[in-house]
Amino acid sequence: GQGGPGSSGGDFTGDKLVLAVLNDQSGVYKDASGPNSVKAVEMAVADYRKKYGDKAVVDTIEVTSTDHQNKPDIANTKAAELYERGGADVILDVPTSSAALAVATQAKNHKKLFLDVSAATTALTGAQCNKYTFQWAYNTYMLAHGTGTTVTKNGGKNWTILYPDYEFGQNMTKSFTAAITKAGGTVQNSIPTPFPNENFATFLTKAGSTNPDVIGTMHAGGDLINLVKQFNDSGLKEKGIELAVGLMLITDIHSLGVDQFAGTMFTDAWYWNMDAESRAWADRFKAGTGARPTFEHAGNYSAALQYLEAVQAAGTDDADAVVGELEGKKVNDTFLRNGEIRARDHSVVHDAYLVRVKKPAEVTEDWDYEEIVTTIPAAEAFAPPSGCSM
Amino acid sequence: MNALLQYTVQGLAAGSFYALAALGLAIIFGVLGVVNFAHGAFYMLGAVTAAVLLDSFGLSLWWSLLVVPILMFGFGVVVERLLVQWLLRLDPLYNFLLTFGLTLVVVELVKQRYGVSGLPYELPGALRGRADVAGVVLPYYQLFVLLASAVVCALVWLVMTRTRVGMIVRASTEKPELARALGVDVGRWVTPVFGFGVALAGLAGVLAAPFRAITAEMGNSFAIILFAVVVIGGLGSIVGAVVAGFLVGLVEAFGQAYAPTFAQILIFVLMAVIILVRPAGLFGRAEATA
Amino acid sequence: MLEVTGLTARYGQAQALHGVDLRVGEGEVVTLAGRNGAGKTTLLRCLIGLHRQTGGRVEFRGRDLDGVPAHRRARAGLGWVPDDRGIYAGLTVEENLLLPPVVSERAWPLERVYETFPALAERRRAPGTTLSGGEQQMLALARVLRTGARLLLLDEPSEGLAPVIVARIGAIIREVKATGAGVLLVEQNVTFAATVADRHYLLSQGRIVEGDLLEHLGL
Amino acid sequence: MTVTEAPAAGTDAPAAGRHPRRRWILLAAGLAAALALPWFVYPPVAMDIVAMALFAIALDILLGYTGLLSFGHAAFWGSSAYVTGLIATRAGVPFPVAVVGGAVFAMVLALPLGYLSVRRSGIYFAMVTLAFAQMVYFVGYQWSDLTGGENGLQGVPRAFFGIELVETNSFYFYYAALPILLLGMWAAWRIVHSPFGRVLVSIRDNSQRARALGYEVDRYKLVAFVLSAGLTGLAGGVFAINHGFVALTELHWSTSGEVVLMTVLGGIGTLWGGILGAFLVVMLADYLASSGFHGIDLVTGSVFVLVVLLFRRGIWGTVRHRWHNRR
Amino acid sequence: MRAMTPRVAVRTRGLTKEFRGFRAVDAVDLEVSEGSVHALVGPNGAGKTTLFNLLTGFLPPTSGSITVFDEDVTGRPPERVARRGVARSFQITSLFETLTSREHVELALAGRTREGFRFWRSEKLLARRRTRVDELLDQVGLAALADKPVGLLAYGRKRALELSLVLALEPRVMLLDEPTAGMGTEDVDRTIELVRRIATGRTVVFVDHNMHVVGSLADRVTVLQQGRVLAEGGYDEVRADVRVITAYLGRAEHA
Ligand SMILES: Nc1ncnc2c1ncn2[C@@H]1O[C@H](COP(=O)(O)OP(=O)(O)OP(=O)(O)O)[C@@H](O)[C@H]1O
Ligand SMILES: Nc1ncnc2c1ncn2[C@@H]1O[C@H](COP(=O)(O)OP(=O)(O)OP(=O)(O)O)[C@@H](O)[C@H]1O
Ligand SMILES: [Mg+2]
Ligand SMILES: [Mg+2]
Repeated sequence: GQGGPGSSGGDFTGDKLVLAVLNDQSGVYKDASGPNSVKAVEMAVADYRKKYGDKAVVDTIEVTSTDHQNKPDIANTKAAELYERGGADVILDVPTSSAALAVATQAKNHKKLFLDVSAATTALTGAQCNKYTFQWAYNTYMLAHGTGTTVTKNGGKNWTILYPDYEFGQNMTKSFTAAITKAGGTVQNSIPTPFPNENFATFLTKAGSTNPDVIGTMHAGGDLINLVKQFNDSGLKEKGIELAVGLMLITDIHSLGVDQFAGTMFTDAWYWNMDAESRAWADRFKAGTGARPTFEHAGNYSAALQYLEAVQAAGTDDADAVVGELEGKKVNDTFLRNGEIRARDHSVVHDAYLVRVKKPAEVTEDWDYEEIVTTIPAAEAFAPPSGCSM
Repeated sequence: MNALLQYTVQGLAAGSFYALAALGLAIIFGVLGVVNFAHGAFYMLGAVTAAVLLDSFGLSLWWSLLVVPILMFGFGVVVERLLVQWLLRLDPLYNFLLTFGLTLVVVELVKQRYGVSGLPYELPGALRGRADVAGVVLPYYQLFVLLASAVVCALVWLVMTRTRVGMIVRASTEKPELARALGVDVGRWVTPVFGFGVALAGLAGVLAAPFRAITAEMGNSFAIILFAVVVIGGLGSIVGAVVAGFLVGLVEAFGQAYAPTFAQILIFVLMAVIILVRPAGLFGRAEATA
Repeated sequence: MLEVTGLTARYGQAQALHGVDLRVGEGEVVTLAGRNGAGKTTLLRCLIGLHRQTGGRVEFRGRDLDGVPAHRRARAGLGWVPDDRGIYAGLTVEENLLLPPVVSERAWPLERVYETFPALAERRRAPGTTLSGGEQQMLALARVLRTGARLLLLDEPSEGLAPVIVARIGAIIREVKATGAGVLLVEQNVTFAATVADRHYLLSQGRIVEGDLLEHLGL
Repeated sequence: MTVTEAPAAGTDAPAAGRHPRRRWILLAAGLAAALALPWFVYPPVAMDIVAMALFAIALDILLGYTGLLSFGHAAFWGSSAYVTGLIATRAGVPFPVAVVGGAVFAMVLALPLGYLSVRRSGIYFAMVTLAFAQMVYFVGYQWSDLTGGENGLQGVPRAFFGIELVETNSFYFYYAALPILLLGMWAAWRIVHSPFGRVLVSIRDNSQRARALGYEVDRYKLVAFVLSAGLTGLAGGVFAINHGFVALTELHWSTSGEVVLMTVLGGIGTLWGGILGAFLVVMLADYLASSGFHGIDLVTGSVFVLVVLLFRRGIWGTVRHRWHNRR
Repeated sequence: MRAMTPRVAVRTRGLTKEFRGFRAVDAVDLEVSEGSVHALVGPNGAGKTTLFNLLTGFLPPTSGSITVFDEDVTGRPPERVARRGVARSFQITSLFETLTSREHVELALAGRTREGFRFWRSEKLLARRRTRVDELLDQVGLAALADKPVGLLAYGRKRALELSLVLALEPRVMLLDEPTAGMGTEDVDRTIELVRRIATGRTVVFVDHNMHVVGSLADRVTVLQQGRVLAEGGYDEVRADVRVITAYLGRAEHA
């Protein structure tokens, strides 16, 4: 369009802003982010429009969605295509570390923005960081540190860790071990399991044989559910052994039922019912999607919103200018509490929460599954920058 | 010593699922000459159906054990009539490919309808808990699974080898035209057998429901291991499928206990060795020469 | 018992049978001879219902068979011994025998089958296809005898058989004939055919041709 | 209950092209299409199409001409991709050299795997190759120091004698890599229309008889397997360079399934069918990813089912069959 | 024609084959002299085809040895035996359904060369021997059908092609399993003629139940029964043997 009142046409490539959500629309991460992440981004666009109205620097804002099918090679091609041909100014979301790392490389090559929300690898803000890539919501350090430290301090000194034998699991185990040891506990045993895996009975027997206080599991998705079901049936719980989970999403609890998880502790980046502001947003989200948001949905909302704010401030979609606006900015929004977009490594740090899964009796409404035990301040929740040189 | 016993029980319990499902796979192969790639998907459907029945109608596990195989039988009949039957007289590879395609479709549909994070399923009260025999923990449910699978396997074996039905069913597959010309109404048998094989996979799925993650993808790796099972046991051999099913369960349990990094590879190594040493599988008949 | 009039059949574009007329009466043994590729096997497959006829009429015991599926024809009393014998590898010898349903009171009991073919009795538990070629031929024949078929359709039953066995098969055919059943015998071994048959047909390029059989074959 | 040796191709795939003139016309048309492709299709996707086409053709040497369904060709595709990527990353040689290195590795890997697999035929062969490929997958998975495990091998460079246009622009890269793939296709064509190809067909039709004629069936199958793996490797290497990175997906059984789909969709035993199949499947995946329709497997799976049920000869095979029977 | 002391072309010593305890071939000592035509007869199931399978490497023997022109070939795979100049036809027709008769013969002619591995050459390489191919096809009356895929040929034609494939291998020893089975009288006589013609200078072992064929062709006859050699000798000699008459020929043939 020729730019309505308040628009400054020439500063936007193609006279428009394109926010591209690239994620898993059909595979295992579909529920956790998937189509509803697109909805969240659209909410951010609407909120931006409402806030600035005529003063918005850009008229036409498009949100596109692309399915990477959880395949990093497709993510890679699609990212390049989005930047080159799709006119994408920013790519958002991108679950699965392998896909996210591939997209980060494309962002660097194309000098366009990439705000990752759903991938956990610390490599994005470590060895493979770059000027155009930001990690918005969480990482393996945050997950491990929160749970490992707090549970140990609460008396779970002796740990056995079960982890899926691939990079995510190995990283998580390292981070957990460090956190536990630092908090005064010990990890007696860490047992790798194949990935994916259905049958954990043997591993649980092994894990239980040393009578730990806590069994920590670093599994995710289907593997996690398998493990929890079999843990509950193994009799270890009755022996007084607790289960701590490395990475869990509210959709996991929803699908397996609260009673299977009741009492389990894990670290969450955000919870929809944690305060009035979150709840208000979650209600709007539910009105649009019929579901409650995961932290990844909220993270996408936040990332899109802050990106638009930065564009507004810069008055252009030029990537370098927008990066300049984002770097070092302190933010508070629905998702980010005490947030800071760290300039050194582009890690977005914010408060995190150690939560406990409610008992069935405590659940008062649908999706009301979590109870916040401790708020971990932003400064502690994330590791200081390391290994990143841009 | 206790650990050994413990692993053995766990291996056999895990093997129960393989044995049941592989039995269905072997019967379908034996009778229709079809290597059913979709068997893992049918196993998944069994579990998903049980979960949906529980959620929507409050149908307990006990009822599901009866109802789901019947539903799966019906589903198998539809699949056979609609798809598989057209390829029966052709190279078995065509049905392998057909069922591969079917797998993609079924898994995707379940994903679209029920999401990907899985469905909840509760163990009935009667089967909760466990016996502790001299330090070996025997969860009731694992024992139940083991027993159920053993009984079903034995029954099926008797039917296939000792009854006229079993005989007709074998003949109908090998040379369907000839069987018709000899007065056997082939069409009447092939379909129910396929349905029956599918029902067995479904039954394995129901048994797995309280024990495993119920997701659209739950059958994928399961299917590949099933192939290993039937190759080890001998394609089309009913005894072979069952024995190999339990054997693979044991290998898995002990592999996980003593060489976790290689646990997955171990099953395929076993399969490779079998192929070299006894190409037709433990209980398979050798391919005819000349 | 069997009336075939103007039967035609084709393989794709190629016509294999050009209007065959043929008749087999009760208790009659009729030979169908002809060179390789004349269409003999095709004719039998049309009769049993495995190959679709494109024209003409097949009547068995007064009933038009057009559109009747193969297994019904077998139950009506047509007993087929295919040229490749059609023995099941997945069934034991005995199961091969027991597979087809009994269709009339003429059916041979199992004991009688084993008496007549002791080689089969000996190997009753062995998989069908581990028998030698000749043994398989006997098994195929024994199998239709056990059903008590009213009309036997034999596709070159003497092929590959030892003379002593061929002679025995001749005797069995005569025995079948004596019970009132008919036999349509496709045969190249004219010497053998001559010892059992009441009448001969000669098939040449999909047609029944007139004339003396032996003369035609240059004997 | 015995496993038949019968070919997947059925009985109507002719031994070889019997129409030399039409063959040349087709070749010219195909070449023109390959040259024009990146003008119409996003160049990296165009490159994928051609690489996948060679992959499908390589598979067809086994499936269509030898009667062996390999359900584990991802092992060669993926391992060559990794080796190519590693050579390119660590040695910094021009990419064609890396690609050839990957292909050679695929052939070396195919030797032991093929030696074991060709002992079985029919449906067994499919399952055995699937299992071996799964082993290779797990090795790739565990050996993350080398392969990057889940994260894949990132940042594979596109060195090409310092010619910057090729190294940074995927349009020009397409033309730099195309000759490698065309060469591979030509090799496949040569192979199936050679005396060796004729022996393969005879093995497909009746391996016992081929032995009685003096042909060492297993050795022929092995050579076919290794050649097929080599061509697959060539394609996988180019694919890796094209994407600038290698993912575990390349080793996954779904990749094996995908290439089988391409071959079957296009038409088993036709070579041209593989090209057509690759074009359709890649374009479809590409289109669906941004169409807002989520459930690519739904489409892929349905296509599989429909093709196997209705066009067993595949698109190319059906057209050719009609053409032959026209008179 | 024959040399004074003919060499032994095929010799077996104590050759035995068991199938799960069942002895199909039982300690057979067989000697076939070079250049002779040797018939193998016997009741069904006597072990003739099994013996062929042993001689050609399609089955490994349980015990005993096989030599071809004094070279031990026991346990060698079929293609190796074939390369030693031993060729066979199959009792049950066994061809390449999608190839034409011409392509069959071309393949057979190339079987002893290494041409089959030349994946870098055009298949026209195989068509070089056109005259030889035509000659071979003509011999068995298939010239007119040379370019038809054999899947479409009638049974008798396929049998004829089997024979021409054996001929194409130019074997020193030919093993023919029931070469006339399923043929009409005319074709039988033609086949007898053909075999006689090609037998010159070659060693032939064949199985046939047609005594007419055996009588016309065989220099020597070995009668097998239940896996053992029952009798051996010239045709008339064997024919008159009482044991052979009772076990095999029966009264009908005797008359
Ligand atoms: N499946 C087929 N497709 C095409 N043509 C066929 C097929 N089967 C047979 N034919 C043709 O039909 C004709 C008759 O064949 P048929 O098998 O009935 O002959 P036959 O008299 O039984 O010969 P034989 O004595 O060799 O068994 C032959 O020309 C043959 O080539
Ligand atoms: N693979 C096998 N497994 C088990 N038994 C076998 C096998 N092959 C052959 N036999 C048995 O060995 C015996 C000899 O069989 P063979 O085929 O050699 O007989 P033959 O002399 O060729 O008979 P015919 O003249 O009927 O063809 C038969 O009793 C047969 O059942
Ligand atoms: Mg015939
Ligand atoms: Mg024989």
